Amino acid sequence: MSAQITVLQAYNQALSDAMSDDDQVLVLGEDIADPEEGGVVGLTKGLSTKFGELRVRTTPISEEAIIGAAVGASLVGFRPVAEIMLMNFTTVAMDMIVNHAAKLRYMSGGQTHCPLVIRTMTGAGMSTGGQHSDYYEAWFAHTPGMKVVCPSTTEDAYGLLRSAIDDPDPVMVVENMPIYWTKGPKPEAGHRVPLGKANILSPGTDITIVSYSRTVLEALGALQAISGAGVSAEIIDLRTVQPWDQEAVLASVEKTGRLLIAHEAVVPFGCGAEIAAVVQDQLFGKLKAPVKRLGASFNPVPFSKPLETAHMTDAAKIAAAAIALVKGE
Amino acid sequence: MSAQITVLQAYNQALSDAMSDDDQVLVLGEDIADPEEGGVVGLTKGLSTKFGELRVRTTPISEEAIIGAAVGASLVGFRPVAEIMLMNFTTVAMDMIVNHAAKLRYMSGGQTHCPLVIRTMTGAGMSTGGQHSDYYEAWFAHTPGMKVVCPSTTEDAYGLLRSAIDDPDPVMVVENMPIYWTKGPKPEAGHRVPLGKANILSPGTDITIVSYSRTVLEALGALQAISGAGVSAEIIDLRTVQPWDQEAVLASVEKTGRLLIAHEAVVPFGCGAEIAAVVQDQLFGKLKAPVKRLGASFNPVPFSKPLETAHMTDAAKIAAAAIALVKGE
Amino acid sequence: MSTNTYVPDGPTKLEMFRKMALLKANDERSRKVITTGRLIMPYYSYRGQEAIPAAMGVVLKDTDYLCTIYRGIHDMLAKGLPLKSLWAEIAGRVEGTCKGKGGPMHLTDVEHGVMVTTGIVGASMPIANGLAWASQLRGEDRVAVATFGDAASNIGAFHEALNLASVWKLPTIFVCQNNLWGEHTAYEKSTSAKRIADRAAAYCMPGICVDGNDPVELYGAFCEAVARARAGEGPTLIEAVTFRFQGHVFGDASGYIPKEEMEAAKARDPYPLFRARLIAEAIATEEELSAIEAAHEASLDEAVEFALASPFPAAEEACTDVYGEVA
Amino acid sequence: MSTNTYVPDGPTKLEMFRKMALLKANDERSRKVITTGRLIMPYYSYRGQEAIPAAMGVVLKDTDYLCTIYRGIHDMLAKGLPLKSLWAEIAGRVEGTCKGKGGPMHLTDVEHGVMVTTGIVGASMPIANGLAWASQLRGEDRVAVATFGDAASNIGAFHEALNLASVWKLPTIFVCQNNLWGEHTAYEKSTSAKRIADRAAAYCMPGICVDGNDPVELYGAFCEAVARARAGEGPTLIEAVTFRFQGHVFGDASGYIPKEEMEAAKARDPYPLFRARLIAEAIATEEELSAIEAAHEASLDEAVEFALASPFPAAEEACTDVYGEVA
Ligand SMILES: Cc1ncc(C[n+]2csc(CCOP(=O)(O)OP(=O)(O)O)c2C)c(N)n1
Ligand SMILES: Cc1ncc(C[n+]2csc(CCOP(=O)(O)OP(=O)(O)O)c2C)c(N)n1
Ligand SMILES: [Mg+2]
Ligand SMILES: [Mg+2]
Repeated sequence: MSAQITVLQAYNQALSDAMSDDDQVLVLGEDIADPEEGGVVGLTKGLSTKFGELRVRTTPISEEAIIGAAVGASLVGFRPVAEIMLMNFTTVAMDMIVNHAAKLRYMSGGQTHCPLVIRTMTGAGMSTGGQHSDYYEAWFAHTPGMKVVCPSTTEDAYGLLRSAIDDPDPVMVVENMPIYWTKGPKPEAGHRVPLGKANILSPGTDITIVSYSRTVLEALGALQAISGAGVSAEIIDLRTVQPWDQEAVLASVEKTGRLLIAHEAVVPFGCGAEIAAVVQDQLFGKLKAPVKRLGASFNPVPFSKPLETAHMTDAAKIAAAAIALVKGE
Repeated sequence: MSAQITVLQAYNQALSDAMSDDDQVLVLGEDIADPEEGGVVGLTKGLSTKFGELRVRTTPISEEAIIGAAVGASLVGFRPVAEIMLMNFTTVAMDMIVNHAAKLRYMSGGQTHCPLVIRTMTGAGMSTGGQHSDYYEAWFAHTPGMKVVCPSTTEDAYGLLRSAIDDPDPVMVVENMPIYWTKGPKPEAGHRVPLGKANILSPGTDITIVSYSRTVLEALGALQAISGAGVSAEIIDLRTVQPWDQEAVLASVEKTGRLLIAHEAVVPFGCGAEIAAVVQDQLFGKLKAPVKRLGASFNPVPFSKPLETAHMTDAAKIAAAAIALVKGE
Repeated sequence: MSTNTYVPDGPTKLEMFRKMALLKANDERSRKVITTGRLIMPYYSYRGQEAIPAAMGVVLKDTDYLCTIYRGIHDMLAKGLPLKSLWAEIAGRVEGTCKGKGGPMHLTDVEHGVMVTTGIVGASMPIANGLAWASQLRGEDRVAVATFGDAASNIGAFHEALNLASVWKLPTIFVCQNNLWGEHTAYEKSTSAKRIADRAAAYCMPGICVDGNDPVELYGAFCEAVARARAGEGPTLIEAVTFRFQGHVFGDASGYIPKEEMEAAKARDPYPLFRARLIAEAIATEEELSAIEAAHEASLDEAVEFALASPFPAAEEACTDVYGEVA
Repeated sequence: MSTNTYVPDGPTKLEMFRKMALLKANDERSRKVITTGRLIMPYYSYRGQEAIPAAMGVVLKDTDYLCTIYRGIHDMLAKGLPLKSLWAEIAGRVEGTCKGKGGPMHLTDVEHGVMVTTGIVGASMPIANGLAWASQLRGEDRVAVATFGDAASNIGAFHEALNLASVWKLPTIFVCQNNLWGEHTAYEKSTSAKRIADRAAAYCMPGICVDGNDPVELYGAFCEAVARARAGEGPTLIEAVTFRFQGHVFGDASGYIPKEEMEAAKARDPYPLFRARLIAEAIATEEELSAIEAAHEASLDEAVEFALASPFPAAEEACTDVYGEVA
């Protein structure tokens, strides 16, 4: 077996390699330098020691100032990677993200652009309650000028973050916190995963299951139950939510005739809606069943463990929905 | 013809009547009191003179503080109506809206709740450029705990705002600025339009056109061209986007077999996606054509007039799309 | 500073001690129960900061409002949140004050004026203004207290809230518990003001800096601020300088805090100091104080047992309390 | 204040006048052209505030960065934005500096360091910090200026930006053009500080309050702040007290401003005062100044004509410049 590292280490390695390869890459955020132990989960550990505290800079708790600094530096050629510790805290930096980072290329008529990355972690399952685990990727996917990626493996964590840093426009990297400590193959140095390209994880013929972020692992976890029921599922890790890989999804659903979309965000007005809307349009008359969506129940994330579990999308729910869709229940 | 007033006057009247009927209703926002001429468009004119500057309170330019004050007062029984002047400025108050107003009922286990209203205006067509006319209703519709209404007429402006003020939970009222000066029937005092109930504006048999806010007027404007092409369109004003009236939409589409959704927000990951996703699911096998969506092109709102026009959803585009959908082009 | 104006009498001092003892015992018990694995939650220890809410608690009334933060269980207990409601909540049980939905970062207890607990840095302040506005509108003399940390004074919400409170002359009291660290980051690295209290001047608001480990000084500051607020004279910013003896969150060994700094801080632990002072001032005997401590331990035994015996909510409860009934 | 350290010489004063004259003429022309219906745009007149950017303009270099706001065309012109690029932009034409996509609230002109123009109150400041950080990282002596209004000093972004600039010792200069009104709201009703410059103390940053109608005082303040920034000594907050002679936006008759206040302000109109001063100080003759004014009018004739003759962008342009090419 090849060398294994955690998803967290993959992100760290990607930042370190990007900073080595290009001295215009910067990292900023709360607690991220080494005197602060490289962040609350140690994801940026070692960077400031290697690259100095001017390039790897701990900030005050001022998310607007953080993204503002990233925007400003990016306008003149730097490639800042700003950390917004948790996705719920993007709510205090929305103006800088949506009205500025995403729009400056357009509003300047292409004179400037913002090659910056916003890394943020989130995800339910750790009993952190209502303000620490939301998935808001649909907001940013709805924002012209933004790109959004949601890695689920060590190789994608590395490869998508590297591509995000290379990208000439603002990219939000949504990191799932509960899978930081999951291990996987150590990515090769310099590995890239192109933005907008999905990954077909398991080929199948009866149903396509599209997912991203941690929910991909739940979908994989559902595979055995699904095939046990005699159903052959094709599992697609979307990897990038904006722009998403329509070609790959359409090709798969054209083949299977059925689509289940599963994500961690709440269902209504979530990213699954866009995928469903496009697929029903493009494959009208070719579907064997309606496109179905799975996601968290429509409520804030509850604290109490049984409620949090009930709220979340898991392998069992995915298996049940996939089997029902194929068996026509 | 019955008495006519503008949409702007309808909002003003609703606030005035609500404040007369219930002394727990408060109004706050930038420039809104009478020494400040009742707001930049005079929408709140007369209120502070009638109800005093303690209940109708001009604020500093501090949107987090504005929504925070509304949240706090609402927790103990007041019904604050907070104005965020333009929808783009909700970006600096997102934390208060999303993490607090929308969640406090849930997180407190029902001990408290936030009966507050957020009024905000927006809409392209007035050459205000990239940061003054966005539609973000999809963000809030994706937020459990929030309700979102988008009036398009004098009666709905009045009736939805009154219902929003009555409602026990946070409601965002998205006001279209370009139609403020459009006239319509003067609503009866005390008129209510229930949240979540759509309005069928013109019955038809070939296609259902679902819309809300200013785009409804464009849909109505498209009617003649549509019927001129021999197509019978049923036009539905959704009025409330969260919760939206699935029953009415499904009943209509079940009858017509075709659905076109038109809104002013950009298409990808917009509210049209949710409606399309639900309809293709609930009416699988009953549709004569794929559900189609129309909205602004996927870019920030441009300043230059011809670009702004090209960007927007108008009657001509709606007519063309509706006819094409029915005629099968 | 005019702390001389308000001097606590013996019974008040004893009451402050009683609160401090409760808070300290509760913190220690929390960490112990987490260590045994019987509670799973993010826990933000307030050990070292007990004097601040203890003084606040004796000055405020039940009807006054409190908005606090993730590191705020000491504030809530001092304000009157019952131990059993607290423990059942942090155990995620139906008998918790929020039926288990809120958890340790989102406790509410309307009965005792604990209105909001937030996990978002800075968010306690704008909401407290709204409660203060309500009080002002109703002509009541209730005050609204927002507590927050030193690093929170760098976020926009702090600025907007203090400015609004000042121009609206709200009865809001902003209580900064300056423990000199924000997560892993030292004060100087994130905060440009020498003193948080200095920032009050930017809002033409009185700013009081007090020793956050001295209940007597704190009492004076709270009395002064509360009197001003109740008299309709507007808000006050209180900076209480203290220290956080544990990591930011349970499990964090605070390796980033220099050893000497931590040791020096612990040498000024407000609890043994105030305990000794009460005995020296003959306000209470060693036995009396030990009895208080023992009583708290007994209440904690009871609360923990109660909490862990309380049932978990049914799965369907996940989807309720999202919206209310429309009349 | 140490404005004595930096005193403009005659040619510098004349250059400031030249800029003021350009700005004033441009404002008057803008309103005139809008009145004729040949331009449709939201227009935020800066009439009365010309001295501030005029002084800034002679102190800054082309390579310095500027982040300004909707009411910022004076700032941009003073920084070097060519009239033709401006006028074609506000007319929404392809030859506009942003190809017509930005419009009057979102001009950029990288060549002259006009990096960002924002319509969001407060947003110029955090971005200017990023440009200043870039300068610091590259060891350049460029400074970044953020301009904003008095009422903008009440929004969170102001606070976060000033704090960050201070702890990072950035070469950012925060220039508050205090025209005493924010839209329809008077200063005192929204701003709790007596002086905006007082707020600098909250960040241990120098705060300079100057007469925003006096180019000479302004020159001193800018020189001082720029020198400090170039020397790596960190940011400065400059408050320039001035007035807005027109409504908030074109079409607003500013009925909410007391007549006497407006009249008193107009009596201190910086333009005729500075003009008279140059003549009194024998720096220029009436004829020379008139010639400057006439030249500006001629340039404006040309720019307006150029703009209105420039084609509108093709409809397809609406969808370009959203994303760049991925390498
Ligand atoms: C807006 C926001 N940003 C970041 C965080 C993450 N965070 C939680 S506590 C904390 C440190 C706060 O420090 P301080 O205000 O001094 O309070 P203390 O924890 O020391 O009591 C941070 C950065 C957050 N909760 N909210
Ligand atoms: C975040 C935000 N809130 C509100 C507005 C609406 N608005 C535009 S200008 C303005 C007044 C600003 O006043 P000031 O900062 O004094 O600048 P001035 O216009 O006087 O130059 C307001 C409230 C906005 N653009 N952005
Ligand atoms: Mg702290
Ligand atoms: Mg102003």
